[in-house]
Amino acid sequence: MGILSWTLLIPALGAVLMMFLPSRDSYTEKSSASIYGWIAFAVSTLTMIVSIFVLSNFDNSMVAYQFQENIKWIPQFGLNYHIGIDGISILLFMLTTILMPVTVLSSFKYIQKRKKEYYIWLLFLEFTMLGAFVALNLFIFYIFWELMLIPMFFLIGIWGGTRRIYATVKFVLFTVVGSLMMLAGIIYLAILARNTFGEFTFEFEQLLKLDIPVQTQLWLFAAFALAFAIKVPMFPFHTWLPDAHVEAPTAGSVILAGVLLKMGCYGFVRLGIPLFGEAALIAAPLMQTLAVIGIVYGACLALAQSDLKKLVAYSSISHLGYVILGLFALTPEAIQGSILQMVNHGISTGALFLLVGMLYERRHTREIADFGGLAHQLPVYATVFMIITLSSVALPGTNGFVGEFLILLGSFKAAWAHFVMHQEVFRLILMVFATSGVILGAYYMLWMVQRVFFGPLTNEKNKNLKDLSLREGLVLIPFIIFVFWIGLYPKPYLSKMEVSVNHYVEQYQPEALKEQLIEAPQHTETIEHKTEDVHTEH
Amino acid sequence: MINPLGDFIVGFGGIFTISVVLILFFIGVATFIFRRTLLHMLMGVELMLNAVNLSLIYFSRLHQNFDGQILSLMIFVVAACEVAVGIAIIVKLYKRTGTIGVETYTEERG
Amino acid sequence: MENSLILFIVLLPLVGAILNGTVAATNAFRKKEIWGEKIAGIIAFTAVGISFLLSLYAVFVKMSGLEYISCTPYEWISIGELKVSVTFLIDHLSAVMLLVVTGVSSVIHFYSIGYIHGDESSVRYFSYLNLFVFAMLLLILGDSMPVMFVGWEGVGLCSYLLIGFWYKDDEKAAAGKKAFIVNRIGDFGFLLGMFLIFANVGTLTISGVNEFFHANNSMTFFWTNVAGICLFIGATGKSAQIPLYVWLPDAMAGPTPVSALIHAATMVTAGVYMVARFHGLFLAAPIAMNVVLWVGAITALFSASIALYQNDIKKVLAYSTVSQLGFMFMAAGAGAFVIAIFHLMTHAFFKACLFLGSGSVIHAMGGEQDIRYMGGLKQFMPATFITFLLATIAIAGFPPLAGFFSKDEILWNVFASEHGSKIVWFIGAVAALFTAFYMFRLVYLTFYGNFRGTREQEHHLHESPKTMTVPLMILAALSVVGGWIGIPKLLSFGAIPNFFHDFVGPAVEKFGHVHIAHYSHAVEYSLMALSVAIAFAGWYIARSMFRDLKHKLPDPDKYTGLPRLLWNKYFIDEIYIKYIVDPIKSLSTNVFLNISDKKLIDGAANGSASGWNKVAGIFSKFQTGNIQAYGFYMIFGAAIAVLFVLFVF
Amino acid sequence: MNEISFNPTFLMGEISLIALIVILTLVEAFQRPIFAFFGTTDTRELDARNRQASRLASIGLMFVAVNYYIFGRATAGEEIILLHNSLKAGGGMYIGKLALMGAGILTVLMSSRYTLSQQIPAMDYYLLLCFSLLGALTLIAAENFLMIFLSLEMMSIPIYALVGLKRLSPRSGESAIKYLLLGGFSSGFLLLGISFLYGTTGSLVVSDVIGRLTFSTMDAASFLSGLGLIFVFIGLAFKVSMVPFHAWTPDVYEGAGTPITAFMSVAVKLAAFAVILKIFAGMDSFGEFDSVIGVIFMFFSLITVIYGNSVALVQKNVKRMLAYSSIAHAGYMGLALAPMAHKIQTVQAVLFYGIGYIAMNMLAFGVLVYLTHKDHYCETLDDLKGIARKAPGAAAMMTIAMFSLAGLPPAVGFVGKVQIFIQLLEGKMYVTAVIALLFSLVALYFYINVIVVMYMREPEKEIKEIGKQSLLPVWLSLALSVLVVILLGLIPSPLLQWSLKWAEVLF
Amino acid sequence: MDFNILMYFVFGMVAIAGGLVLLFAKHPIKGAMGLLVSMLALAGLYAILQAHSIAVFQVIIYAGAIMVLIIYFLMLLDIKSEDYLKSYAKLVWTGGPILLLLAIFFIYKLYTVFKGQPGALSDMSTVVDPMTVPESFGGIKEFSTALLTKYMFAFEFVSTLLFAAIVAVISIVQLDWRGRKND
Repeated sequence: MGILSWTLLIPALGAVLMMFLPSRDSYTEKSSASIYGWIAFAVSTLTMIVSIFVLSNFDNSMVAYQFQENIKWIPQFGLNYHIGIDGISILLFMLTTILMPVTVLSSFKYIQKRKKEYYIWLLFLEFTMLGAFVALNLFIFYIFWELMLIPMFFLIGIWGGTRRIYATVKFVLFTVVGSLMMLAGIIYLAILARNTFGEFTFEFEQLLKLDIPVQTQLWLFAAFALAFAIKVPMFPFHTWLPDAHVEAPTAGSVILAGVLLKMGCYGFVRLGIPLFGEAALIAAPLMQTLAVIGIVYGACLALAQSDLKKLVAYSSISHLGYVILGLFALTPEAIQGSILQMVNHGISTGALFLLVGMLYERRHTREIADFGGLAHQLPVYATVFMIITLSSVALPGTNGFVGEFLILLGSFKAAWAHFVMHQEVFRLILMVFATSGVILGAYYMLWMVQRVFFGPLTNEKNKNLKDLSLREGLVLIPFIIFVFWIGLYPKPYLSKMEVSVNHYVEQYQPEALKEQLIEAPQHTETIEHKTEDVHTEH
Repeated sequence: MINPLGDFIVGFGGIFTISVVLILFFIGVATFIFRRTLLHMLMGVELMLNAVNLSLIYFSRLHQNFDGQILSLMIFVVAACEVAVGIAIIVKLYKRTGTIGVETYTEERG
Repeated sequence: MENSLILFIVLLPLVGAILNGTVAATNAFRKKEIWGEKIAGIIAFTAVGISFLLSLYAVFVKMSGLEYISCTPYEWISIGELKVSVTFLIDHLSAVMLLVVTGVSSVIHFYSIGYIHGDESSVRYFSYLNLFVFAMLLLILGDSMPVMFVGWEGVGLCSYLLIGFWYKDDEKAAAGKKAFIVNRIGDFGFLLGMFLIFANVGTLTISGVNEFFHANNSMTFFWTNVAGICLFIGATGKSAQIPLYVWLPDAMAGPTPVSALIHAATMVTAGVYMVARFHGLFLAAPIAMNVVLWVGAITALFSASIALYQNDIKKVLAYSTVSQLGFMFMAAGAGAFVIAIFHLMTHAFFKACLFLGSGSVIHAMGGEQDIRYMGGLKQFMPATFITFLLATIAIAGFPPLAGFFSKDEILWNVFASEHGSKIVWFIGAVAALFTAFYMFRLVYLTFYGNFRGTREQEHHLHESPKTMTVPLMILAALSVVGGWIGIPKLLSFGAIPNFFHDFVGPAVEKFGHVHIAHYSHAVEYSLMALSVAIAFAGWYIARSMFRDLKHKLPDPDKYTGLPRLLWNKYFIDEIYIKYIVDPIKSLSTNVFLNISDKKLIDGAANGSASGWNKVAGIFSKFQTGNIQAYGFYMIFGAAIAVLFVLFVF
Repeated sequence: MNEISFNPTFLMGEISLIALIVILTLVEAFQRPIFAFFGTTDTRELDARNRQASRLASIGLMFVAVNYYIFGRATAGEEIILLHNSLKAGGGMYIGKLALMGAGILTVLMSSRYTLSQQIPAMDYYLLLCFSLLGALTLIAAENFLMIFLSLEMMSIPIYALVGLKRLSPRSGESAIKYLLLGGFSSGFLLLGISFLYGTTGSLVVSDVIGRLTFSTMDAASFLSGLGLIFVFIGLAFKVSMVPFHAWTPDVYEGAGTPITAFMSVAVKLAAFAVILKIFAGMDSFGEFDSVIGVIFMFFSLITVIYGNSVALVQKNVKRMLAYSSIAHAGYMGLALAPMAHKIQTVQAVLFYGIGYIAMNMLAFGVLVYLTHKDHYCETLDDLKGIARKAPGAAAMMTIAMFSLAGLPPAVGFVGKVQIFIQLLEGKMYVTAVIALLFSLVALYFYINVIVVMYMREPEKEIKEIGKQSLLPVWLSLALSVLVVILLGLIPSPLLQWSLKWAEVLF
Repeated sequence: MDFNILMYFVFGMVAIAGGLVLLFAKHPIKGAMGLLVSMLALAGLYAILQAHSIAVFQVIIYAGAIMVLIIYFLMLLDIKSEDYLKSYAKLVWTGGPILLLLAIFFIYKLYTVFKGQPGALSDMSTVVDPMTVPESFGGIKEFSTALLTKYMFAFEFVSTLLFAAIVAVISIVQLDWRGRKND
């Protein structure tokens, strides 16, 4: 069994083993038995260590999937346990494994009841998420995709806030609407594959060879896109997200924002565009429009929130709008930016949820109005919050900027190429609106910061709050490190995916756009030379 | 041997028979649906089965094999079994509630 | 041209910032000081000071004879054709900025040590201040647009942090936020411009861009101008031009040294610097140039007119800054980038001096900023008075102080340049008149006459400590002599070389040259005389009105007509809030949240769920429990099935 | 395919089952005298006798299954027609019979607890169960309409009584009479259909009938045989409870003892579906009539899916909810036939689904049985509130069952559903597929509602301890079914192959 | 007209009439009598159709045993004339017309189809000449032979079924349905 399988297996085994541990904490009463927490932490850390081996053995220069494992599973359906990883998925994969110990650690205090179950679900969730990122078989992907719901369903439903049941059921139902359509699409693809190759197959690489008529592609793309769009979530399928986030326990929110939402984007980049290239191109303006609406709309809604977590949740909608915008631009800059932005969003929004959760643990409220002037009382907390906020508003130098910048730049490039080709102004206008998101983003985040941290400390209850503890600090340090690391030196991240993305763009970029874009580099090279000349010493 | 009825049986008699079958069947159905006692309903079922028997025996005659007749014999037996079990249940129910009106037994609904 | 020296220049302030920042956070956390304001101040000042010295070394020693020196520590982003390396480049343009920034910064850092004395968060303050210098240096030295943008936003951030430095005051926090957001609006333009340029040019290095537009501009005329205007929107944000100037007056909520450093001397001039930096592009975009010119002119007049009626000492200076920035843009718009930069530099000197002076005054007044309650301060704080007065004379444009040379040249260039305009010249002249007037009004109201404040304030009046006055003196001196490096040939009759022009000129005229229309020297001289006259006129009116203030200044709330309009700053803030901010908020809450999100989308989702539940309820009514009904359903079903068959026949 | 008169190895399942019936009868008959002879009186107590009977029945049934497993395996290779076209045996039918026996064993296992707590006369109960199982076994093997009819009645008549056997509930009698009357009513339709088919083809053998039906010219014979097919469909649709022939289902499920409900919902459904497949999905197409049959299947299956899933939404009683869910599942299975592709894969899909459905539904009902004891009658959602606290294992199994029923991976329900949709999409019935998918979303809502209730709601009243009485067999049944649900979800290949073989037999 | 043919019609009509009595008679005993008449008439039809043994069984088993069972229990239950005997289910106002229309349409369709194809039934037949039939057809001997050879298994099976029914009846009769407390 390969190393990749081990990364899946360790959390799964951990969850199973924990199931057989004696249940030490009684069902409702608070108890300090956190042995489960430490076990979960150990397991997830082990996973992380193994995944770091994956990372260190990852060959940046290879286009093909690496660490492939291919075992026949259900031959009747052409269903193979086929996993592997490439530049597009490795970052998200790593994000998951790294986020997991952190979230486990962050739950120690928050979770006071039914601890064993909680950590079992958390580990199980890790298993499913990792599975979805490495799956190279559509069916496997779908299985993991659906499985992911179950732990999340329980995490929100049992350990959530007051309206947790509404939120969790809504979450499940919304997600399943899409995934059912995707299932239909997947099956249809397999049938097409059978008609073409003579046997059922769900292998990506086989399915990519299919020659699907455009009309069919559009339908299939719609089915897949619905699933992904709900998961992302894109406007107008986003309303489950705020509810789920608000009600979820902190760790749930972190995972939800950090990884689960990425699943939708990942779906687009891994499946939606490659499988239905032409349809994706036709739908690209629509998807980009929805993405831009999401950017602006999410930001506006975030502006209107009075609950911290909701605000962060809506900001997620806005941020993920950028990701989608970039993916459908189909330029290397934009796609790399999008993938990086997924990671960034996982880091910054994950950290924001953690921070809000920490505040909630202290005050048991998340109403912005209940706070004010916290900066004085919680200086370190405020500092960390500020750093993460800035990352969230994409301040240059933080991770958020690199992602957003690349996305916007790449998308604009594509939009410009379209403009030059067809005199199509629409995409340019879209880009203007998309870029305006940076204003609104700053507005709601900073306004929130102002209301929470600045001003006089008036509320009596806030006067005895304690600043971050060591454990909380440890939880947050990785986030801060990543914020600046990616912000200042993103090259290690970008280089991981460079080859893959270039190959990807090479394949799926429309010919016309490609021609339009190829002109530019040659053109710039001359410029480059000239500037070199200019620079010479006098 | 020539059967004098041959012509009639495969001609109008056949259509007549099928009509009788259908009419009896529908009467059975109507009894089942419209009469308000459990026993009437049971009898309605019997009438339906009888109608089927006629059909089977007619076709058995038409094809001149015994399959239909034997099936109809089996229907007799099954009908007997059903009636026996049915009446047992009805009697039990009657003993509990004192009525065989079908509307009594609508506690389970929704 | 690798030169890791530059790296030190840039990184030293960062190191200081991180050092102080960590300590500040720890201090606040442990409620116990590792080190206090003294050490923090020294660290901060040392970092910037060394940086300044290194800059001097780099500019005058390392760069002598070279067109530029640069240093590329690493490649930041590299995707396909997009290659953004972190390259610091000191050419003759950025050298000026570098010196101004590090120089003025060191002075102000020094001043801050005295100013911030006693504040509990002083360590944090120095950390921010250093961070600002770092960001500013990135902005100046970055050789590619993204790196420049890092600095561009970084200074915005620091401005935000420093304006809201006393965050416990809600208004100050709000002012900080406002600054950041308005800056963001500008950045939005900058970003768009950057994208547009990249999509066409394929590179983001500044020299590459300039070269492109200079040499083989394949962009259409229209889009070239659009790109220019986009970049200029960025500049209006950062440099507080119409329509994005509104943040700057509010930014005066910050500590005064901050106002001096960020909101007068350095950050706000970034826009001008940027326009100068992209002169290749702007020269190729005449309409954009015209926009720059006109916006600059209108801003200059507009904010000068507002400044006429302001009573807050810092607000007056703030509007004055806006106005002066307008002058710089006028110059830039007229194609006289050298002059713009020249004015930038001189303005940095005298405006920093003015601000620091006002800081000194405020310090003495115990926080009072309203000039109606000042007066007669000159006997209490002579050093401050003299330096303030010198700077005022400089800004008013009296020869031979720094302001005269730069402002006069601006007006001349606007008058004569092919991109210029006579009307703009006139506007500029009026603005200059206003400038002289309100500056002297400020001086007279503050330093002359009798003290109008409370007894208690009077009792506390004192000259500021040395740490504050020494920087004032330095800056005042610079305000006086700073202009002499750029004396126009015309004035010195060619005797003295125009150092500044010679130094900066090649850098900003590399990609095109703006033609100055040929007028006779007489015209030039007379215009010069006119501008001197204007300065005198301003001074005279102010003197006559405010020299010996007998009566109380009228209550601003009772103003009517034009004064009311000016006192209320043309109601621009109110208009913005009422027609832009409020609609967005109410749109978000009332339409997006309550209607579209809750009612439409969620309503549709929940409604279809509950609706279907109702349908299911109706369905379940069919399950009556009656056997006969069930039998009937079967018949009904059978009928349907049979009808399918019967209709075949 | 051989046609031989009689070969006991091919009927080993049925024969050993009859032997078990005989043994059980004898034990019941001579029990009292024997015990009286030894002077013990304890055994006359219902509890002790119940326990004894259930032990006997479960062990006996296991023996039957093992016996068939061993001997039947030899017959899996070939398929033959026995007893003058009465029965078909061998081939993949092996797996079908084993599945039914499995359902029987699970029922018997979980009954032990139930008969005790509900004071059901156990020996009669198990005897009837065995009879019904026998009927189900012969039903899937039946090769002519006579045997189909007889087996169907053999399967149903004991169930009529079994439904009424719940001593403590008067509703039980109501359910019984409902089921009996409507069952007779539907038999009428079935027989009318059979008689028409017989009339047009002159044979009762299914393959002959299907082979002789010609719809190429729409003449009187086609008319009659078309009606015949429809009526046969109606008769069978009643058994598998497709809307609108479903109406008995919830009422009867509610009134019957939970193990019986479980048995009914799976064994009857699978066996009846086997017959539907045999008649309608065979290799011989009905020519022009195919489209009509297809439309009928599509129409009824679709309204079944819609109705079942919708009404289940508003149920408070879990058994009723599962009844509606079982209606809906019948709809899904029926949908696979809508394209009328006459492909072996269609049959395979339905059979796989049916067998998987056995496991998952047995699991769901098993949990209800597990939670039901003398003082706590577990039927409604309120009864399940917070049950995860007292019985975490049972709650977990219920969760698995619900997810499987909802068709979430990796449980067997998912694989089944995928196959159904493969059939639908291959038949180019896109709209139908989408509607069916949407309603499986509706289904998800009420399935997860059960989980929500179990895990996330607080109980209204203190839940009493789960009684220890006869827990082991119930545990065994739960463990078996959960194992099957998960294993078939993860490794469905063997069952896929077997159901393919069975499908071959059905043709 | 042949007497047999006449009787065929008569028996058919009587069977229908008996059915109608069942449907309309107020008292169940009357209805049962109607059903009995119908069954006897059917027996006559069977006899004319040469299913002699079945005709006999019809009289013995159906009319004799089953109907007697039903009537016996009708008597046993001692049903007073109650509401539900006199009126019909409410469903009749909607169901009645639908059922009637369906039946009429059905039979009308039947006639039109068969009218369009006069020889349909003889075409349907699997024998060479359906008009002729051996005299021995339907005799007890041939019938028994078929039953005990070809349908031997069914015969045995149905005996098991009877056994099952006996068990079922016994188990039900032993029951007592007590009210549950929370019912």
